Amino acid sequence: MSAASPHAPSSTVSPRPVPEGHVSEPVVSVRGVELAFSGVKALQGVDFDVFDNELFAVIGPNGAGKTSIFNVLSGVYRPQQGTVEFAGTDIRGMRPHKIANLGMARTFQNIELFENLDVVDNLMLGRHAHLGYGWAASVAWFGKAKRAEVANRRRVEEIIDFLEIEGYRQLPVGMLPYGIQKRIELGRALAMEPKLLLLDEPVAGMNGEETEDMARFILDIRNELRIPMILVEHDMGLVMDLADRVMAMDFGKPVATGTPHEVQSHPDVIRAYLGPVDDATLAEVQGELA
Amino acid sequence: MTTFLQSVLNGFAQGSIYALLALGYVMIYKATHVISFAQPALMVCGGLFAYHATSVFELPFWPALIVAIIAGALLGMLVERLALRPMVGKPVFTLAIITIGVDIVLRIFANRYMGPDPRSVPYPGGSNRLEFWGLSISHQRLGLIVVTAVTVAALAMFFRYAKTGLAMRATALNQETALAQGIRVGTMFALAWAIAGGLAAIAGTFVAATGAGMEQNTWIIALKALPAIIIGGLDSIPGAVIGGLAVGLVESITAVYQPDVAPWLGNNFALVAPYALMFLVLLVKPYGLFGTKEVERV
Amino acid sequence: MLTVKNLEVVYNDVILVLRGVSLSVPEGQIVALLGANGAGKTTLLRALSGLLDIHDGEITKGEVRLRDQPIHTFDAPKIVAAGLGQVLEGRRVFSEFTVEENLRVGGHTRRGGLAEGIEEVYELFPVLKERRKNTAGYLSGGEQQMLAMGRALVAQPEILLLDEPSLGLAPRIVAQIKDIIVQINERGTTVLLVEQNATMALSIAQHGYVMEHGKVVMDKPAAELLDDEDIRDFYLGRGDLATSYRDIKHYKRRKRWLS
Amino acid sequence: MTTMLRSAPPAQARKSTGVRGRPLLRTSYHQDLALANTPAKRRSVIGLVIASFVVPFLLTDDLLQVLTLGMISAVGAIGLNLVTGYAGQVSLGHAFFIGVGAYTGAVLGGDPDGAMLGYGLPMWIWLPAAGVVAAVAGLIVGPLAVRLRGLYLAIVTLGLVFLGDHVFREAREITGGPGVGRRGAELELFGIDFSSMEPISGLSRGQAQFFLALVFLIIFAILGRNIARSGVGRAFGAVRDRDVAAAVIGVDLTKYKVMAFAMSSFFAGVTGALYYAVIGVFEPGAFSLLLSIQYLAMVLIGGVATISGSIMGALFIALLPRLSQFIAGFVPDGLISVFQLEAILYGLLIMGFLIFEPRGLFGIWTRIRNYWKGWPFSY
Amino acid sequence: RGGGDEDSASGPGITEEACPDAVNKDNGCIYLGAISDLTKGPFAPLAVPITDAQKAFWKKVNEDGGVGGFDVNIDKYIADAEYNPEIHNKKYQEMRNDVLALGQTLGSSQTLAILEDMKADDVIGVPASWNSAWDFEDQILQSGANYCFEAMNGVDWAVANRGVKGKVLAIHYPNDYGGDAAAGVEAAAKANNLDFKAVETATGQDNQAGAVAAVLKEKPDLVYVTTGPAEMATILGGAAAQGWKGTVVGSSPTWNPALLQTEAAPALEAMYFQAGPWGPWGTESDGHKAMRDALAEVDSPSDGYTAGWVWEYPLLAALKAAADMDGGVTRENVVKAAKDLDSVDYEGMLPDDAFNQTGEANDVAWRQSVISKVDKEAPTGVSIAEEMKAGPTAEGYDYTEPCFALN
Ligand SMILES: Nc1ncnc2c1ncn2[C@@H]1O[C@H](COP(=O)(O)OP(=O)(O)OP(=O)(O)O)[C@@H](O)[C@H]1O
Ligand SMILES: Nc1ncnc2c1ncn2[C@@H]1O[C@H](COP(=O)(O)OP(=O)(O)OP(=O)(O)O)[C@@H](O)[C@H]1O
Ligand SMILES: CC(C)C[C@H](N)C(=O)O
Ligand SMILES: [Mg+2]
Ligand SMILES: [Mg+2]
Repeated sequence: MSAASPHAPSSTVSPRPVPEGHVSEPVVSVRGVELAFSGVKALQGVDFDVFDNELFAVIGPNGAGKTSIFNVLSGVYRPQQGTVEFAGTDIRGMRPHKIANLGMARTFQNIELFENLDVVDNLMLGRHAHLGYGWAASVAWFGKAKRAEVANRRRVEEIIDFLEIEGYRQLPVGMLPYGIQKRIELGRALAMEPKLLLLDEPVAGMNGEETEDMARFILDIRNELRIPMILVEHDMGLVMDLADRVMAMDFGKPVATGTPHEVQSHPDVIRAYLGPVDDATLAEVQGELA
Repeated sequence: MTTFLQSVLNGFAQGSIYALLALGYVMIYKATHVISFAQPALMVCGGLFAYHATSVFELPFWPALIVAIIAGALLGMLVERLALRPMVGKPVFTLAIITIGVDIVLRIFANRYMGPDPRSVPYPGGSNRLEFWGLSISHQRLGLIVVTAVTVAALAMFFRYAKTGLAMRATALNQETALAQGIRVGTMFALAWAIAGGLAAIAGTFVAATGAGMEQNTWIIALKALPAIIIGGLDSIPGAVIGGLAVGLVESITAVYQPDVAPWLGNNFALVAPYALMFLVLLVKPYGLFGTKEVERV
Repeated sequence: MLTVKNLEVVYNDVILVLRGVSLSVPEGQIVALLGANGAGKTTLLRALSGLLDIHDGEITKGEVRLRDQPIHTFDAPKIVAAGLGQVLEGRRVFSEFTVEENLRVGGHTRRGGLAEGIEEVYELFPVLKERRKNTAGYLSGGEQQMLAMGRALVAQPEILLLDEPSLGLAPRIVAQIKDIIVQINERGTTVLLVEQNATMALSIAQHGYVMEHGKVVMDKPAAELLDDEDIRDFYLGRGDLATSYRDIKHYKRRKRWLS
Repeated sequence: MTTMLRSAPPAQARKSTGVRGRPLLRTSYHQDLALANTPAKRRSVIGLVIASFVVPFLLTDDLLQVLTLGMISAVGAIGLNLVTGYAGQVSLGHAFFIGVGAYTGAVLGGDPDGAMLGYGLPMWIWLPAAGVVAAVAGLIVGPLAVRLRGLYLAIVTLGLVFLGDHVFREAREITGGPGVGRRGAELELFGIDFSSMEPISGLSRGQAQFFLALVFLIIFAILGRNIARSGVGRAFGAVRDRDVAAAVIGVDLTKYKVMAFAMSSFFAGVTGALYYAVIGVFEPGAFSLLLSIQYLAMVLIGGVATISGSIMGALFIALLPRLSQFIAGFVPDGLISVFQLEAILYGLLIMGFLIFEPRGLFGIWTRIRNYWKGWPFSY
Repeated sequence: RGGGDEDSASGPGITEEACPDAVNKDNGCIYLGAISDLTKGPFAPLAVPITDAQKAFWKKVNEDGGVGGFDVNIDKYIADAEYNPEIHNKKYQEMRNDVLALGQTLGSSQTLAILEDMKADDVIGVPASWNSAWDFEDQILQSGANYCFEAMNGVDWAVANRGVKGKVLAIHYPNDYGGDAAAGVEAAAKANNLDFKAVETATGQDNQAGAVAAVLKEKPDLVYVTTGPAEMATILGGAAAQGWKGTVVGSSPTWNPALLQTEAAPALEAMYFQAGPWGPWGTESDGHKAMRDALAEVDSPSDGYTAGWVWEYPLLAALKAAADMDGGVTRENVVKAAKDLDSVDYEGMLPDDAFNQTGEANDVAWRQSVISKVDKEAPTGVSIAEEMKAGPTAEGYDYTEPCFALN
């Protein structure tokens, strides 16, 4: 198990307790979601809320259903049961592009960039919903389309600056190093100006330094852009350090939700990570973590 | 009723030809993910090999069929080696167009050999017929049905029990990963083409043994196997057989009944009826009846 | 013993990616290969296992020897047959196949005993047994990684090249994979392990190499690397330093060994 | 998102005057987005346009007609490239849309007193109408593309060709039927009859038709570029590369797949009407699988997802029979007939091209350009 | 200006310069075009011999001294139009400035596709077809009875000799060729009180399932086929294989001796008869003999040769007449000369008065055909069953317009 050390509270954002009786309306609210694929129960009874300006993390062993939650949220999968509310709309079963247009953006576990397009085009695609011109204007180009392209290109440049990828602008993304591709995927999501950002394993396959960079970007998004996020990650150090609240899952079910500290010492979570353990070991581990 | 049964029987026989051809397409698809538009040429050449064997070497039908199968398989391998192998790893549609080039070139040599006149392979027993329940079928068509059944069974066994079958499919899914498992990708391609060439030769031989024989325009028959493979699913052996038979049946039944039942569909609607059937099947099953669904996950 | 001498690899006739890499993997050992993204680790593995030409890559200089036999002129199937197996980066399972079919393909070069081979893999990865009839493409990321490893093991390779096996795996599975690598090694398989998770890799390896920009820049026993300050900084992350990411400043640091 | 303006200076602030030494330096997004955004591109475009105005005075009418037909096909090839190259939906159904356009054009613009249906409407009506009717046909098949992928889609569009062929054969009043055919639309614009044998203000028929085709090609090439460089073209690319990801970032898959088919079919419709107006007589058999394949070959040989590649590919395919004829002239008779030799060369040239230059003519062009760019520093 | 060579002495298609490989080096050269079906069209088995016979015909003319100081060349402008009107038109456009006349334009609809342009260009043509439309066109020089009369004669003959009583089915291409014959069949059916039904069928062996089904369903006594040879054999063979028995009469282009090598041979021998415009290859006449001598090297004779040869006589006559006119051989003079021809010397292959362009069609059109039967021993697989004659239907037919026009 990698280092899952407790951390000092951040100086910029005050940690949130599990909101009870809630302070503000949730951005997204999931209730009783069930998802099955020909026999395999990927999700069972998943409930959670994510609030404004919150960094909500989902952890769990492989196959626990983390990515499936993202797929349900972004409309790739249609759950058999339950409700999903986002931005005040019931989005269960809505088609992905509609949900995206409501303001949900995500990155993918295995990079899903448009590999034959260059970096600028990939980011411009993030702005697709903001272009505001139709096919007719596009065929004519001069006028509306051109103005919109220039305006949106400017926004994309801001993101390029933000993510420090100036040097790669005109290169097809398929040729770029993995770490940069991950960043571009984040940039594409940011370009959507989302109300909620879903990050699926943003630091998988990165070394320590690259992980630090990514962590910094996540913090910047949180602090400067104030976009609520759901983070799925296996790097416990990162999760425990950054998240306001954590939901741990196993076999498609949430086993614990709370502050990083609470979740970390939850017996079920430890079991999920270590496998079946006897009570003595459990107590030992809990002691270690405390 | 007799009319109907007779048309079913005819469709079944004709469908056997389509099934053999469809199997050829499926073989190549299974190993390379390419639809080979060279199948028509392989069929024509196969028929001509048999013609040559019977008319020049003066062999009887069955040995001639064997000769044709072997020659067809070799030709398939040759084509793969010369035209397709240099393209390994290139987009499949580029490869498909290359097979069209192959088809054009091969058919011209075949046409050159044929000349404008039809070429025909004599079937033992010629126009003898088997009559039962008021139906009738020629010995030649009966032979076709039997040969098709045997071939299909043999292929199905091959894919079920031989590891080469699985290796072939793996090659089609991802060449690099297949290579990393130690699979000889080139051999798989060659094998697929050889089998396809052999199958096309069987079909060609029986086509040449029917009616007015093999002539320059006969190749078009091979295109009828295209809706068959879509109906059955591009990569399924049972699919190819069922698709081929379905095309044969639909064609023959439509030919008999459509002029009375739905004259507004025009003359010779039977020719495109297989495509209509294909659309219907795809509305319900986007990967055909037995095709493997592409896995898509994010 | 696998030795690489002075290897140079070029993609598309122009992009020089490996610039004279030399290393050796002694028999029976676990050797770790570290390096930032894009350093050329995967390229090196491709060169070893004969998978370059499919990527338009080419060895332009140098040689690769397995048991003193030059193998850089072999094609991939021949290399596999010679006993060099590779687990490709990014899982690469045959998505449309079932788990079991994947394993059967893995045993393509195995002579006999396929069923036992598969059974052994199931013992190492019990999840796979549960999912044996499932379509591989629908497994979770971790399950797919296990399948990819299992698939390579069915062929009983002498030397196993592992390209980032811990990628995307939960800590428990990483630990498990780690154990499995040790186990495989103990059974006599030599391992060349490419990893981003340096802690894991160095904790089981005897020796480690670090690559940057297509060159080997460090070459030390694993224990020494673990103690190296730069390596700690760049590959192990803040690890035990127990500082929060929040407190790490936004500045670009330089790798001292490059200057 | 305004907080993101941490370090991005407004684009204009980077304005530079030192253009001379740095020809690729662009100082505004407008420049970056322009059609010919490098001096080299500008120069070659100007060069090409000049060449196109000189060529007609150097060639005989029959060769000019080959080029004319090539340019008209190029419009259709651009259309196919939109749906297949840009949006990644492989269509073997282009022949059908071309046919729809051809018959729409022929009916609306055909001789009202001829044997077949014809309304004798002017070109400025029949030509756009041909595009629109074909586009509507494209709208109808578009939804199929949403359900199907890859080769399944390709073969289904092929089915369209066969069904279309049947309809064309049977609609005798419109098409004349198989083996009979009909005349195309009257090629008359602004009172100029482009099919008359008499010289038109000093230009022969071949020259006049060449210029007509050239003008249409330029217009449609620009339209094609506009689609490609705008949000629509980008969305096509997204759908092609990763459709799930495209949907998740807000691209409506159905809408863009259908749009790709409709736009592509519009181009095809225009090509059909114009092409057969120049050809004169055409019969339903023309819109067969072979035609679709020829267009696919144009796209592949020219270069996938490039407008200029489509044009090069179309001209290449149009010139190929002549080229084969020419080469066949040097080969002694006897082994095979001239016609057979021509056909073989046709097949071999297509194959040779794809085998030795899979990136297409556009790839060759890029290579030459890169060579000169690097000159004298490259070997 | 774009266009063809304009170095000719007296207009397009004729030069003072000798022909390439000329027989008479001192003669000028007349260029004839031939638009045929040489590779993959349905009539290639016929059209290749037709074209070869025409080359031989003009070679012989040249060897006899040529026409009015010119040799005639039909080798240089040969095009393969695959029996497709679109390609036919395209090929005509390619050669329209280079030829004096068309020594061959194969196919009815194909020729109709270029007829307007031929008229505009003053180009006359020898059809490789027999269509009732040609009797009303001055620029198309037709020999022998057209498909329409041929069909009437065929049906009349079958009624008289094969005991046909009930139903006659006309299976035909949906073009001017098929339409013309079907119109003749219909007229004859009416005159003989037979039931008539027409079935259209496309080119290609693989497209005949519908036609076969129609035969089996309608169970006619007589099937009159107007397709290509391969289609005819497929239909007949297919219907016979499923137990149909009856008589089949085919229009003249439906026969190809090579069919006797196919599986359909027994059925053909039992049921097939060919209506035709003149005696086959082996017939005794001066013209037939001249043809056989000129084509001595041919190893498998076909009546394509016969047809190709016969068809050229009127063109030769027209060229000869034009050579004697003011201005000599020009397109205009050839058109004029052809218009005034009231007989042609066919060297006995047809009666001289079988060709007459000068009167009303009803008065001058040739209505006589021969009927042949399958005969394995005969050089071209058929021998005459009934000599040249016009049946009662054709005799009595009021011929004021073409039997059939597509519209
Ligand atoms: N499209 C699908 N069809 C069938 N089963 C699926 C599908 N998608 C996911 N599953 C199954 O659902 C379960 C949860 O998968 P999911 O990808 O959500 O896991 P995860 O928590 O993201 O795992 P990892 O950390 O390995 O990425 C797995 O067992 C997987 O096999
Ligand atoms: N097929 C290819 N064509 C051209 N360049 C390539 C190709 N494959 C890799 N490269 C380039 O070669 C360099 C090394 O890539 P490689 O994949 O070997 O790195 P790596 O060390 O394995 O990185 P990672 O940790 O991301 O897997 C990179 O800059 C990459 O862009
Ligand atoms: C002689 C044949 C080739 C002519 C053709 N059947 C036609 O008249 O159309
Ligand atoms: Mg996941
Ligand atoms: Mg790598």
